[in-house]
Parts: sequence; C-alpha cells; structure tokens
Amino acid sequence: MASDKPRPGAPNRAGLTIEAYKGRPSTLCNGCGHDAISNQLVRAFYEYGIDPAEVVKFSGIGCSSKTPAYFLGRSFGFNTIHGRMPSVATGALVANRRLKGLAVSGDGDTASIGIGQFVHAMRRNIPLIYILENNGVYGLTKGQFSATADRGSRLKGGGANELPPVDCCALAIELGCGYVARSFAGDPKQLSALLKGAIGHRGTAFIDVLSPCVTFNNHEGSTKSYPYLKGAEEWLHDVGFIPYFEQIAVDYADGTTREIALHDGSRLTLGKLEREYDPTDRLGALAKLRASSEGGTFLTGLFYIHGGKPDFTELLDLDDEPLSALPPERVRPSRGAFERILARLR
Amino acid sequence: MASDKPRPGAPNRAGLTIEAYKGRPSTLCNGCGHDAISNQLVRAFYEYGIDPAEVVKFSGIGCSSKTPAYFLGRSFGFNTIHGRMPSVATGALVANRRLKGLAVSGDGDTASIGIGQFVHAMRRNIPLIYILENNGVYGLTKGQFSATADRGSRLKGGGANELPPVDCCALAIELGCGYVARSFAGDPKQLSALLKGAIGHRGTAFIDVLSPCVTFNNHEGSTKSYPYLKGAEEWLHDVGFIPYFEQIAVDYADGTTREIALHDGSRLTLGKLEREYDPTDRLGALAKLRASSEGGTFLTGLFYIHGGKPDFTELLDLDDEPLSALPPERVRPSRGAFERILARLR
Amino acid sequence: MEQTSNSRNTGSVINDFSIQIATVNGSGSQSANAILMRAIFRMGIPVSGKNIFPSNISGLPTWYAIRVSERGYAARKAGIDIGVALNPHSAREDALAVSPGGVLLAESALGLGKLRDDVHCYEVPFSRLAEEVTDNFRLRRLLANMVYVGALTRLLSIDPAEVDAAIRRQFPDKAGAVELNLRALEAGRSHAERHLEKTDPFRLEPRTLTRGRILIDGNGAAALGAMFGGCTVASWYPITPSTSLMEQLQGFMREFRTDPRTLKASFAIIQAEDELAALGMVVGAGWAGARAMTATSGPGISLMAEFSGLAYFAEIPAVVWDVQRLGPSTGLPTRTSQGDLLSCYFLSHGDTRHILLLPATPGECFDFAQQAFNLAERFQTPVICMSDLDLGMNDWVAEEFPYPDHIPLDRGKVLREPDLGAMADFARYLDTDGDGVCPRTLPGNRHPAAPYFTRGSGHNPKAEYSERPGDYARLMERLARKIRGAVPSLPPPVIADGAGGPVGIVAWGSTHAAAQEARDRLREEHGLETGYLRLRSLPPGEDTVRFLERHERVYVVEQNRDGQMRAILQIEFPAAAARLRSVLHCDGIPVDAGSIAGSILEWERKGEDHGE
Amino acid sequence: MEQTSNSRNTGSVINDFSIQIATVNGSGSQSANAILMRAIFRMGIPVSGKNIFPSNISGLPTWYAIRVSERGYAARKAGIDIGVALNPHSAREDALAVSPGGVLLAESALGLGKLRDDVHCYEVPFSRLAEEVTDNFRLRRLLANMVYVGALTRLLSIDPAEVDAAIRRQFPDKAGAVELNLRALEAGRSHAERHLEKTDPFRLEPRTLTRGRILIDGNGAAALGAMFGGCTVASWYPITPSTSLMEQLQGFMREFRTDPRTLKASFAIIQAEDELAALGMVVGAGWAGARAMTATSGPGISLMAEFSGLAYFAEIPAVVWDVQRLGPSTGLPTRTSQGDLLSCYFLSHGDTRHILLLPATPGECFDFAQQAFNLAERFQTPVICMSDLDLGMNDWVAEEFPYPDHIPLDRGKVLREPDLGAMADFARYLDTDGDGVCPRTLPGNRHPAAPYFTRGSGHNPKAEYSERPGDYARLMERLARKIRGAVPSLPPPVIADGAGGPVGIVAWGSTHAAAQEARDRLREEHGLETGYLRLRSLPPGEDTVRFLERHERVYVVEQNRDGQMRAILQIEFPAAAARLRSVLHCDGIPVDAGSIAGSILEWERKGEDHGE
Ligand SMILES: Cc1ncc(C[n+]2csc(CCOP(=O)(O)OP(=O)(O)O)c2C)c(N)n1
Ligand SMILES: Cc1ncc(C[n+]2csc(CCOP(=O)(O)OP(=O)(O)O)c2C)c(N)n1
Ligand code: SF4
Ligand code: SF4
Ligand SMILES: [Mg+2]
Ligand SMILES: [Mg+2]
Repeated sequence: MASDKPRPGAPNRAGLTIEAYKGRPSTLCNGCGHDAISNQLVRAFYEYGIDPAEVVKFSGIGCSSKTPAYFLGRSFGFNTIHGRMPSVATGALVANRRLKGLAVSGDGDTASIGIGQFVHAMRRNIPLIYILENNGVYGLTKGQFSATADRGSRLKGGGANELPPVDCCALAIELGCGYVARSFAGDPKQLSALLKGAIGHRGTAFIDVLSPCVTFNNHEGSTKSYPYLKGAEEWLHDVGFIPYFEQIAVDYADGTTREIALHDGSRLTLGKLEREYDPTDRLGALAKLRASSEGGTFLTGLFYIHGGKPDFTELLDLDDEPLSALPPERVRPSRGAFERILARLR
Repeated sequence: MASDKPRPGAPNRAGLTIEAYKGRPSTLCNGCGHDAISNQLVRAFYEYGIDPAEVVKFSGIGCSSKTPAYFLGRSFGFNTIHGRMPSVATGALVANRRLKGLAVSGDGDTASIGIGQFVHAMRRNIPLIYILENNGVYGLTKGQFSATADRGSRLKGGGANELPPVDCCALAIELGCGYVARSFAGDPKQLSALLKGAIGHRGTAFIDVLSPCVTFNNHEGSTKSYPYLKGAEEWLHDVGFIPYFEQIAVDYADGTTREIALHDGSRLTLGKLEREYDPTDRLGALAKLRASSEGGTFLTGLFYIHGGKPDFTELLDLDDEPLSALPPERVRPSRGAFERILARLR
Repeated sequence: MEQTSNSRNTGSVINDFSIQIATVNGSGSQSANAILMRAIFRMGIPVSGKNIFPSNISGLPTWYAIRVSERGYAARKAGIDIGVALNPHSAREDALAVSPGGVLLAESALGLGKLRDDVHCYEVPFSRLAEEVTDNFRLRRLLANMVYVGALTRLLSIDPAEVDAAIRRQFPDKAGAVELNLRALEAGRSHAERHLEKTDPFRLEPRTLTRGRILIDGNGAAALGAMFGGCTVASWYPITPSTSLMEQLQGFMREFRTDPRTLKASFAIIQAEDELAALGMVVGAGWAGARAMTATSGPGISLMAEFSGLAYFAEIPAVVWDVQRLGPSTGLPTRTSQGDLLSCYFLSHGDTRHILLLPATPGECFDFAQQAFNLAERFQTPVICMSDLDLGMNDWVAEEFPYPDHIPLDRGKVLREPDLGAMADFARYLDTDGDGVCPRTLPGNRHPAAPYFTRGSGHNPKAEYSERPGDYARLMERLARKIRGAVPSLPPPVIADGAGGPVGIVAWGSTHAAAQEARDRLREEHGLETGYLRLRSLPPGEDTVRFLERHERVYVVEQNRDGQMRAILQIEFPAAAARLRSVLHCDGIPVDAGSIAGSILEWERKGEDHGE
Repeated sequence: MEQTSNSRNTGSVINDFSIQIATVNGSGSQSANAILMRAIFRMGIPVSGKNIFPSNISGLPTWYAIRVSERGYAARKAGIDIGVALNPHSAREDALAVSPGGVLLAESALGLGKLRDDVHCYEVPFSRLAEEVTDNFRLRRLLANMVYVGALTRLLSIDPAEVDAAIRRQFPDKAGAVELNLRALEAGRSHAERHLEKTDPFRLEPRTLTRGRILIDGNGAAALGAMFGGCTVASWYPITPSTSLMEQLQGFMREFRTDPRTLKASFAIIQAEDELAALGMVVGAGWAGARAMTATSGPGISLMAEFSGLAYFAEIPAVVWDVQRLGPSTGLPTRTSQGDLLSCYFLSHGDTRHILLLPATPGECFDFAQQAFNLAERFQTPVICMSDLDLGMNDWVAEEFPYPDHIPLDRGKVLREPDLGAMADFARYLDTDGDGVCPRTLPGNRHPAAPYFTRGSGHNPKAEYSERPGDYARLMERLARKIRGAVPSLPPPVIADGAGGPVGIVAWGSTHAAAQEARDRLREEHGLETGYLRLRSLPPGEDTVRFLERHERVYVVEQNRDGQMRAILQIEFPAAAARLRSVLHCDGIPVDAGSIAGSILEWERKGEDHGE
C-alpha cells in the first residue's frame, strides 16, 4: 500500500508538524478507547495535511464529547449540549460553508437522547465527519446502558440489557448518508484509513467506532470490552487510503482489490476480504450489516459510500461566500427594494 | 374470506352496537384521509368486539392527533404534546398493564419532531397499536413539508422537497417492532384487516397509513394525494382477517394464501399477490420496502410480523395487578423492612 | 360605546364603529375581510382588524372584527356596532351579540330577521347572489363573502374605487379572480341599493388620516426588519402564530436576497425538526458569525430552554421571536396572550436573565427585528422579542417605515485577523475594557491565536475548562454585569405625562393600543389624569423605577393571568413593589380599553372606600 | 476559625475541627473517607462530609472535607484545620490551604515538609506503606487511602474498634477486602505511632451525641421516602447529581418491592431516552393512576418545561426531584447550587406556578418524598422537590426516621366505579366542592360515565375542547385558586425566634445548616439577635409574610447568583419587598456560616453608615 505519511516530525503539506494537530492533555481514564480515537484523528488530519484553520469541531456531552479538547487544538471547537450537537453543527456549517465539520459524539449522546437529531442530520447531508465513539454505556455518568448496548450485555453491577440495540450504521444508510463505516479503537490502521476516507468525502461521513470504556464496560459479560471486540471483530475488507496528492499507480494484479474514488481525488482501496462486497449497494450493505449483527460478529469496514449527493449547503443554493462574512451591502437590500415593498402596503 | 362482522346495528361480542364505538363529530376538513381512518378504527374495534373500557387512546398534536376525539368515545384518551406521545403512552401502559393502547400520530408528529421517541418506543415494544396518519405535510399548521415528504414532491405553493423521506416502516422493522404494515386511507378493506391484525398482536403494532390532506397536499405534483396514491398503490398481498371467535376452516386449495396466527388466536391471511413473500423475514422485508420505494411505487400490506417478543411490561417483570391499582400494603414495605434499612445506616 | 351612542342619538356615527363578521373558517372570508379593511384604509380612515379564528382548518366558527376609528384607536372595541352573520352554526349567538342600536346584516337564509327589535336588521341572500355570479360550487362559497362586502360598501358609503383597487391588489396577476370578485361585489352592492333602506346611523367619510401610512401585520414587519437587519440564517419549526413571520421572511428573502445573476442565496432558511434543533442551529450559526434567528410560540419556548441557557452562558448571539399565544401547554393556539414573559426572562435552569424586546406596533417589530441582531451581537447573548398573536397576525395601520440607514449593522466586538496582529494568545472570555463584553473571534479566522473551544461548562477567561470556584463566580458576576450594562443600549420606555401624580399606568407590547385609549377615556369621561409608561425592553432601567416612584399607585396592564410584568418590576424594584397593581385580561381575545379603564376605576374606588 | 484558634491556644481542640483530604479521583479514596466518617459518627460525635469532586471519571483532583462538630454543625467549615495531601498535582496548593496552626498530613514523597512553618506537619510514606501490604499494583493505589485513615486514627485518637466496624460495614461479604483494608489501616496507624510525635491540638473524644441517629445522604433518604411513599413508576435519565437518587431507589425497590414468591415487581423503573421522555412517562403513569416520579438536575429541568406545563394545565399528578447543580447550561455538574428555583417555580411557557417542596435535611428528603406524592395526587399537579448536590450526595447525620405510619397514602379525589354509581355524566373538570380540585376517574374504570379525553388545549368542565374565552378564563382562574388553596397543606416554614425585631433571616434547603450556625455566631460573637424562617415549600403562605413584616430587615440567604427566593418573595409579598436583602453564595462550594454572618454584618454596618 502506498504511504501517505510525512516523515515523523516533518512538516506536512500544510507546513505543519504533528504538534500543530494535538490538543490539550486528555483527562480521560488511562486506556479509554476514546483517547485512541483522538490519536488517530490527530494523525489523520496531520497526514492528510488539512489546515486546522479550516476545521471546526463539534461535540455533545459525555467523556467522548470532551475529546475535541484533546485534538486539533488549533481549530475552533464547540462542546455543545447533550444529544443536540447536530443542530449546532448544521447551523455553523451553513453559516460558513468553507469550514470542514468534524463531530464527535458518544452512544448515549447520539443513540439515546440524540437519536432524533442524528436522524435529521443524516437526512440533510451536512458537510460533516461524524464520529460516534461507541462504548455501549454512559461513561461520564458512571456506566448505565445506552441505546447501543447489545441485548444480553451485562453491566458491571450485574444487570443485563434487554432492549435491542440501535444500529446507527444501519440507520445512517437507511437515511441516505453517503459514507457509512464502522471501526474499532483498537484497530488504528483501519480506523486511520476510514478517517482519511471521511476527510476526502463530501457530505456527511458517519463512522461508528467501537471504543471500550475501560472503567465501566470492559468486564467479562460486556459485548463492548476490548477482549470481546478483539475476538469478535470481523473485517469486511482491508481498507487502505491513497491521498489525492500521491497519485501513485497501484497494481492490483490479483483483482482482489477495489478502488473507490473520493470527492477530492483521493482513493480508498478495499482489499482482500469480501472482495465481492459492493459498498455502493445500499440494500446489500443493509443486508450485510443485519446478517453480521444477527450472527453475533462485529463487522468493520466501509459499509456504504455514495459520493454524488449534493450536501445541505448546495441544496440551500448558498452563496459561495460564507454567510457569516457577507458585507452589509450584501445583506441589506437597497432603498429601491424597500420602496417597492412599502408600495405594496399602502 | 370469512366474515367477522356482526350484522349492522346488532350488538357485538361485547354486547355493544357500533354507536358505542363512535366519538364526537369530526372537525377535520371534508374528505380528510384521517376521517376515513377513524371510521375504520370504529368498525375494527366494534367488529372485533373489544370492550372500549379496556382501550386507552393516545395522540400527539396535529389534525391526525385530534382524531381520538372522534372515535371510541367510551375509552379514556390523552391528546398529549407534539412529538412526545410515545413516552406518555409508555408511562400509562406500564402503570396499567391491563389496558390496550391505541395511538394515533401524524407524520410531523412522528417523523419530524417525534422521531426520537418513535425510535425508542419501537425498541421497547410497548403494548400499543401505533397508527401513523401520514400525509407528508403538517396539516394543522397549514401545509409545510414533514419528514415523510418524498423527494421531489411539491408544495401547493410550489416549493419542492429536496430531502429524502424518513420511511417509518423501515425504521420500525430495523428497530425490532414485531408488527409493521402500511396501508392507505382510501383502501378501507385492507386497512380494516390490518387494524384487526394489530388488535390481535401482542406488543407494538405499527401501521403507516397514507392519509391524504385534501386541503394542503392533494394537488398535482404531490406524491401523497388521493389520485397519486390510488395510481401508485401496489398490494404486497391481499390481506384478510379471521377473528379468534370465528375459527372457521378455510380451504386455500390453490396454495396461494398464507396464514399468520396472532397472539389471541386470530389469524391474518395473506393471499394472491406476492405469495412468495415471507413477512417473518426481517431482512427480506427491508429489502422489499427499499426496492419498492426506489421503484417509485407505494407498497401496502403486512411487511413484517414477529409475535414472540416479550412486551415491555413483561421485560419489567411487572406484577399482574396494574401498578395503578396496588393497595397501600403492597406498595409500602413493612416496619420490619424499614428497621433493617435503618440498621445499615447507624 | 357610550360615545358612539351619544352621537347616534344626534344622527350619524361617522368613522367610529366596529364591524364583526361571523363566518366559517376555510370558507374564504379572509380575503374579503382584507379587501374591506384596505378599502377603508385607502379612504384615509384609520382602521384595524382582528381575526378571531379557531385552531382548525375548516368548518368552525371564525370572526373578523374591524374597527374604524377616526382617532386612530386600534385596540379591540368592546361591543359590536355592525354584525355580519353568515355562519349558521353560530348565527343566533352572533345576532344576539350585536349592541342595541347596532346593525345586523345577515344572510337571509338564517332567518334572523325577527330575532332582535333593538337593532337595525338587513337581510341579504348572500349565497343566492353568489350563485348568480358563478356556477362553480367551490367558488360560490368564496364569493358569498364578496357579496357582503358589496352590501357593506353600499350601506357604509365605502368608496367603490377603493374597493376596486383593493380587490386588484388582493389578487395580483389573477385577472379571473379579480373579475369574479368584482361581480360578486357588485351583486351585493346593487342588491343593497335596490332592497335595503338604510335606517342605521353608521357611515364612513373619506379622510386623509392614513397618508404616509401602511397597513401591515406585526409578523410581516418583523420579517422585513429581519431581512433589512441583515439576517442570514433563520431556522424554525412551524407553530401558530409565529409561522407567518417565518413564511413572510422566506418570501421576502427569496425575492430580495437571491442574487439575480447567480441565483445564489445570501441567506439560509431551514425548517428544523423541532424547536430544540431550531434554536440549536441558530446558536451554531451565531457562533460561526451569522446573524441568526428563530421564531416560535409558547411550546417552542419551553423546548428552547436548554439552548437558551447555553447561549447565555457561552455568550453566543441569538435572536428569538416569541409570538405569544394563550398557554400554558397547547392552550388556545390561535388566541393571543402575553403569558410567556416570565418564562422568557428567566429561560433555562440556573441563574439567567435574558434581554427582552417588547414591540407594541408593527413599526417597532420592524425596528426591533434589526436592533435585536445588533444587541445580540454586541452583548453576545440571546435576545428575545416578545410579540403576540394580536400584534403579529392582525393588520395594523403604521407610519411608513423609514429606510433603516439609521440602524447600521453593529456586529459587536469581533476580532478579525488584522485585529489579532502579533497576539500570541487570545483569551476569548477576557473582559478587556470592563464592560463585561469580551471580544470574540469567528471560526474561519486563520490567525493562529484565534481558535478557542466553546463550552457550556465552567471556563476561565482563556476558554479553558475550569472548576475553580473563583473562575465560576467571576464569570457569572461578569455575565450579570454585562446584561445590566446593556440596559442603556436597549429601547427605553416611552413615557407620556410622566411628571408624577397619584395614578400611573404601565403597559407593554400589544396592550399599548388599549391602554392608550383607556387613558383617554379616564381623562375625558372620568377626569382621571394618569401618567403612562410603556416598557419596550427588559431588564428595566432607571427611567422606569423613577416613573414608578413618581406615582402613588401604578397599574400594570397586561394580558396574562399572573401579572408577569408586575412580578418582574417587583423583583427589579423592590422599593416600588408595593405601589404596583395588576390590571389583567386573559381570555384569548385582545383586551379593550373599556375593561382596562373599568378595572382602574374600580381599584381607585376601592382605594377610597378602604382607605388604601 | 476564631473559636478554634482560641481553644488551640489554651491546649486541646476537641471534637471541633475540619479535615480536608486531597486526592485524585478514581483512586478509591471514597471508601476510605466513608470509613473515616462512619468511625467518628460511631464514636458518638456529630460529623459531616462534603465531597468536592470533578466532572470526570479519573485522574483529576478531588477533595473530601470532613467536619467534626460537637455542636452538630453540618455546614462546610471555612478553613482547613487538618489537611491530608496525597495528590501530587495539587499538593502545593493543598498544603498552602491549611489554616495557620493547623495540621498538614502529607505523603512524604511530595516533599511538602518544609513548605509551611506555621502548621504542624507530619509526613508519611502512604504509598510505600501500601506497597508493603500488597503486591497488587491496582490495590496499592486504593490502599494508600486506608493508610492515611490509619495515621489519622492514631493522630486524632479515633476508636480503633469503630474503624474496624466501619470497614466491615463498608465491604459486607468481602472478607478479602476487609482484611487488606485492616492491614493498610494498621500500617498507617503503627507508622504514626512509631514515627510521628503529636504536636497539634486536635483530638476526638467519644460522646453519645449520635445515638438514635443515622448517617445518610439526601438522595438515599429521598429514595427511601419514595419507596415508602408508594411510588410505583419512576422514569429517569442519568444526570449528576440526581443519578444516585434513582440508582438507590432501584436498589431499594429490587430488594423490598419484589414479591419474594412470584419475583414480580410492584414497581417499574425505566431509564428513558432523555428527560423529555422521562417526564412524559411520569405524566402518562400519573394520568393512569400510578404514583410516578422522576429525578433530574438543571439541564433536565429545562427539557421538562413543556411536559410540566401539560401536567399543570391538564391536572396530572407528577413528582419531580431536582437535585440542583451549578448552572446555567452544563455549568459545573459536580458542584452544588440552588439556582433552579425560578425556573422550577414558573416551569413552562404561559401562566404556571408550581408547588415546590424545599427539603433541608435527609429527614425532610424522606418525608417530602412521601408528601410529594400525596400533594401531587391531592392537587393533581406537578410537585417539584428542590434538593441539591450538597444535600443529595453528601452524608449527613440525621435523626432516625420514624416508620411513616403518620403519612398515609392520600390518593386524592379519585372516583372508582362505585363512587360513580348511577351517574350518567361525569365532568372531569367540574369543581364540585369549590376547592378548585375536581374529582378524577382513572383509565381502567369500567363505569360508562368514567372515560374522558385529556388534553393540553382549552377545555370546558366536561373535558371537551373549547375555545370560549369564558371557559378558558374560568379554568385558569380555578387552577390559580387550586394552587393557592394547596398552601395550607404544604410543609409550613420552620420559624425560630420569630417574634420580631430588626433583623430576620430567611433560608431554604441545604443553606439551612450554614444559616443556623451563622445565627449562633451572630448572637454569640456579635451580640446580634436574629429571627429565622426557613421556607419548606412554595408558594409561601401567611406565616412567611407575617414573619417578614415583623422584621425591619430580612436577609434572604441562598446559594445562587440572583437571589431567586428573594425574587419570589418580592413577587408574592410586594408590601414586604423593600425589607429584603440577598445574602448570596454561588461558586459551587457549599456555603459556610462565616460568609453568611460576615455579609449580614457588613450590610448591617453599611445600614448604619448610610442611614439605611
Ligand atoms: C440534558 C442532559 N441530561 C443528562 C446529562 C448527563 N450526562 C452527561 S454525559 C451523559 C451520557 C454520556 O454517554 P455517552 O454519550 O455514551 O458518552 P461516554 O461518556 O460514554 O463517552 C449524560 C447522561 C446531561 N449532561 N444533559
Ligand atoms: C412544540 C410544538 N411545536 C409546534 C407545534 C405546532 N404544530 C401543531 S400540529 C403541527 C404539525 C402537525 O403535523 P402532522 O403531525 O403531520 O399532523 P397533520 O396535521 O398533518 O395530521 C405543528 C408543527 C406544536 N403544537 N408544538
Ligand atoms: S469512564 Fe469510560 S468512557 Fe469515560 S473516560 Fe473513563 S474509560 Fe473513557
Ligand atoms: S388540513 Fe389536511 S390534515 Fe388537516 S383536517 Fe384538513 S385535510 Fe385533514
Ligand atoms: Mg458511551
Ligand atoms: Mg401530517
């Protein structure tokens, strides 16, 4: 696979070293899956060479939602309220369409209190990378089940979850999201490729990242623990990423690899496993997802991609200039227009 | 098909005439689809012989949500707030598990503001018949698009909807609902059978009933008008209903009909069309739904049924006696228990 | 009424009476009523109209009350001088509601002719006359309304040219509709001419009193103000009576804020999934630097509580219009009220106090819609504009608005790249000049010091998370100081005859119309002089407390049950609390002057009796 | 502090000092602190503990403040007499925070020994001693905490038998844990015995002052009250600091309300998807006749606004516990506050006024949790119990609760089948006896007249939809009357020395502890006698206004920024408004007596200076 990585310590295409992509020290528990995801976000944005000034971060409330303080310290960020982050992100990204949105949420934040805003965000196709840091519990309030907890999974205290889990990937696909993937905080290589794919995608990119809560949901009997997930993970394919600025030709002699072109010219490569799988087939993706969840495995990879959909700012026919930056004369109609309106009211 | 209907005017098994199942006069627009549904509800409960004292009605806010005033006048009812009816129904049905819940909502009420509560209600499998009176617009606030509006559908004023619709049937199946159907206010026969099936089902029964808004969404260019729906309706099968108290044997000599047994011993018959269709296959149901919506037809029938799931009151291991009716000595632990607790605190 | 009856005894009652039209909703009477209103307006006579409609799409009783007032009184007039009865379901009640000496103009088929011998009764076969105009069943129902307009044109001497013009304006580019309506009008007019002998005293006479004025609803005026105030993002969820604000804004924006060349929009109007999301989008947009607003009504306000607190605490500009209806809960969604004041002032858990603007007229809706953005951006906080159904959805005569050159777009303390210059560090919540307002940067600013992390949890001046008690206390103290500091920049109260005296009156919002008229009545009919203060914003300032102190008894007039403005004044000005008395009206129908004057007189009499 | 230093000069300080333990959260100090507290409690000495913890799961500084007070003062004590320093990240600050003359007991590795020469400094290698107890890395960290308990046991003369008993109670059925903890305790104790020479004056002496008392947190007490009050449905969404109320309720219910034979539950506890749904379920259950409750904190209150209005307006019983934390917005989720009072009193748009109960002690949490159900059902309305983090999550010494025979379950006016008898019609909203409370029927009632249709929109006494102005006004008037009528049934204020005088103090909720102590100080140290009234419910009644009137100056003490109770008193009692002054404390740390006394003295002095 091609290497898209600047030499360690070296400046990337934006002229920045990896330091410029870090944030404040994490205050999460040692070993928390969320920190592993933060690390991958730092690397992905650094390696991609995205200018942090173009990124805005959003989150809700929860341990996961704290993490935007721990990466991309040179980007603006907004730690909003519980379960309602998507609306804030929507408003901000409509206000300034030049910004690249990066959202982090938890499974309580997204699938419990926030499922309504999640559904509508997916429908709107806002230009946003949406990372769900999924541990099946409410970490910050000390370990109650969230709506992604698997049936039969046990709490540390002992109670078992009896309700079916919400599969946010299935919902995202059902609702028309154009980039839907699942990964695992303990699988940095795959996560990195999927994150970069999300960066290259236009419109909403949703990644459900299983991210163990080492304090409240990493015990025997949990279906979201590191050991359980490591054992149950099943790769849909081997995901690689080739950035637009490294357009090396790759020879997939054996025909086992499929390339997916992204909006900005980067490419995702899906190799080896399940090479028959077609991630542009929505129905097939849903079927695959359901089959795996019913089979008790935990499938990761890029489930669905569809790059052609206009994003929300396009649907709104927005001016190219950010709405937030329009000068007074662009937002206050003329005296003539005013006069015409008054005439109708006389 | 067997007739389960008492002679017109005659008392039913509960000793009541159809009058006992009516409500106050409707104040909806003449021809509103919702009124057609109310009529079928009156008939279905009358013909089934359900005692209205056992039924509780719930609704949110909207033209559709007004209708519980227009049927089952001898049942308790609760016209709650916009988009949050499912939680109220959940509370009431948990408080008194002997009641049969019947909910009516609109597409704005369910799919726009209410999609969060809808998702969680479906997960919980509360003992509730949930009728979505779906007209693609907000009737009561004068015709804005709701989240079930089809892409490209046009408003009376001219604007076209650009967002993908929420398919509540697909979501309900995805979320584990055990009875999922779609029907049409202009198709009383099918609707009647599906309603009765819902009455016989244990757990949540969801029926998405297309119900044209004659005032705001019945024009050319609308995909939820009577003429459009009449033209686009495609029956998945021919639905019939045989109540438990009329256990006549039917001879389906040609093998074209499939029988589904319901919780109370009643049976649904699915005949003629699509006889290969297996409504107990969740994945197949989802695939069928998606295929039809992508094909631009409007598929009706019983999409999915699964009768074995415990309902929410069972998951909670509730006492057989309604919680609301427990006498003081059942809800206030003894002096001995009190003493034991205090001892721990000394 | 008393005045009117007086003049009635002496002959004609000119340009001073009320007309109430009783129809069925969904029957198309709205355009007929609008035409009637506009024709009178164009005759130069001040007029106002109040639509009393059900929460229902068609088939229920609805009333339209027009008031003609040479003195320009725009409040609802108690008593019906001229009743027009078309609705069989409410016919008897409608007929009985006409004031003695008044006029009942009724559909003949209703058989109301014999019901009253103390009113002037005219019966007209509106439906039959409409049938003569067209064969189309649907249209007949609509046109029956124009028939009564025709009859009134004749009976009240309305200038036919103005009705004609009003019809053409009502149906622009719809020649067919104009034609049919003109014919229906004529059918009514000529029927009246031929069959009705005028016995009543009510008449219109042309004046020039509406020159330089326009006829507009508060929601339309607010929408215009928002557009001219530079609104770029509006997110909303439909709810009566705020819907027409957003729908009009959408109309104006599409017409005037779309680039004619590129067809690109300098605005985004988003129908959100609910009110939580609506305000969430506004907060996101405001944070990112757009002038963002939403409009809603009671239930939406409740749903916006949590985001309001976030915006207050994280200091994000947001403009909210609360077009109030009668609560609590769903209440009466199509009836007016001023019942959300306390909710809005304290919206959200924790210590909050929001800036509220209180428009009383369409002119103020237009103005305040602009100022709200300036204030929200200047003080980096939510600004809630408290309109109501009466102000927002009914048509009012207003002074023509001036082009808003005098209200420049004040974007507040925003630091762009050059402003940051060589700064190594930028502290978002540092009060650099002591006014409590800290300069902010906007996402997209590429200066390396610009970015910061916004949150609804405790933070220090550098926007870092902090749980230090001192950081929290200082932050909260600064926020209180900031809002207090905003008071001099808010629209000051309007004071009339405020030099002092035994009786003062305080009003706010749409109650103004009736309160003003009540003052005239008290003076003219009862010799009671009153000082008057109308609050136009909250928190209240020095002017207000001084006014309260200058009057022994201050009547706070408002349209809610609990005296919510009085409560706020008691909180803010404890020393004056004991002087305040509530004059309340709260049944969904706009308050009238008589009931205000009556309550005040009763209190005053009680005071004498009980030595209060 | 002054008192303590006095006694220090004269020798020992017995049973009157504060201990503050600085550790890292997630390091297991909580059980060590609980053991320490309970051992002191079991020695018969009144003690209280306040956990000052971060909104974070592990790794950040956390403090536990224990106060020993022979007089039973349970408020936070300003000043640290004994500081225990274990956290390297805050070590310097922690060491500097100890009051002069106090004690610093520090982990030797922190090297704090030389930092202060004005305190008694003892250094102990807690970690190393823990290492000697076990090889297990994880356990060592936990056990270091028991080592400091051991050292304190020795230094303060804590009865070893009571520590022993407290450890056994802390780890019931965990012999291994007991053993390890005992060993760690002993390591600390014997190290202190061998290496530390006691130079400080602080000592504990056994007493019998906690006989007949228990140690309990307010949330636990409320949970018990809810269970014994017959709660059958509880729906909630996790949020600090209310979570432990619901989790304890769940524990109690599982143990005591599950049928041991059938294993069926006489309760349902539902984790809802958010707070809107939580209250929605409570409203549904309350409507259906269950005793239903929820518990939440600030952000949840905001989200419950709309449903609160529905319950108020449609007259549905509902019990809400607001365990307050510092707002607005996310604020400081793990810090205490009384900042939701105004929000809760007026919760929802439109005219509303809710019944609020204001517990100040665990005993009242237990009581009011039961009474709340009675009141909610009797008055068919939401009842909100205003607890807070300090009261709810900290341990307090309380009188043993009596078995609640004296609080029978009052289900209010419910008509069952026999009550309806031969009634042909039942009118749900008919005020049959003039108290504003209308008898209701419950779903499941099979009497043909029983069913009715509940709604949040306008309705007449028969529960039919109505837009008639009169119906609306009468309904709203009745609701106001109903709530006013409830006042005599609410927990009355507790008044002490209320005969009248220049200075009165009003407090509510957990502020009580510090306010009481402040009164003692004012009397004993400054000769200032004060009257005292503690509100235990809202709306306030006659007792309160009379108390206000009997005092020239009334200080309203509360833990919020804006003086929210003062505001409510000003609204309710305008004639007394001018006498009220706010004494506020609002930084997330529970208020202490000294700051209250200080503020009052300052005001009083200012009054003299400025002739106020
Ligand atoms: C309205 C509201 N309700 C409840 C809370 C309390 N709360 C904070 S975080 C959280 C759950 C977080 O769970 P999740 O999103 O899964 O994040 P995690 O901590 O597991 O990463 C809750 C319930 C809140 N902050 N706001
Ligand atoms: C919180 C809240 N927001 C908005 C409204 C206004 N509202 C009333 S009904 C309705 C939409 C109803 O649409 P739908 O559910 O599709 O019902 P329909 O009238 O089409 O049958 C809205 C937005 C409300 N009542 N409450
Ligand atoms: S509690 Fe769980 S989710 Fe939160 S920081 Fe710790 S490990 Fe991570
Ligand atoms: S507006 Fe539409 S949905 Fe409402 S009653 Fe009329 S036809 Fe039915
Ligand atoms: Mg989680
Ligand atoms: Mg609809």
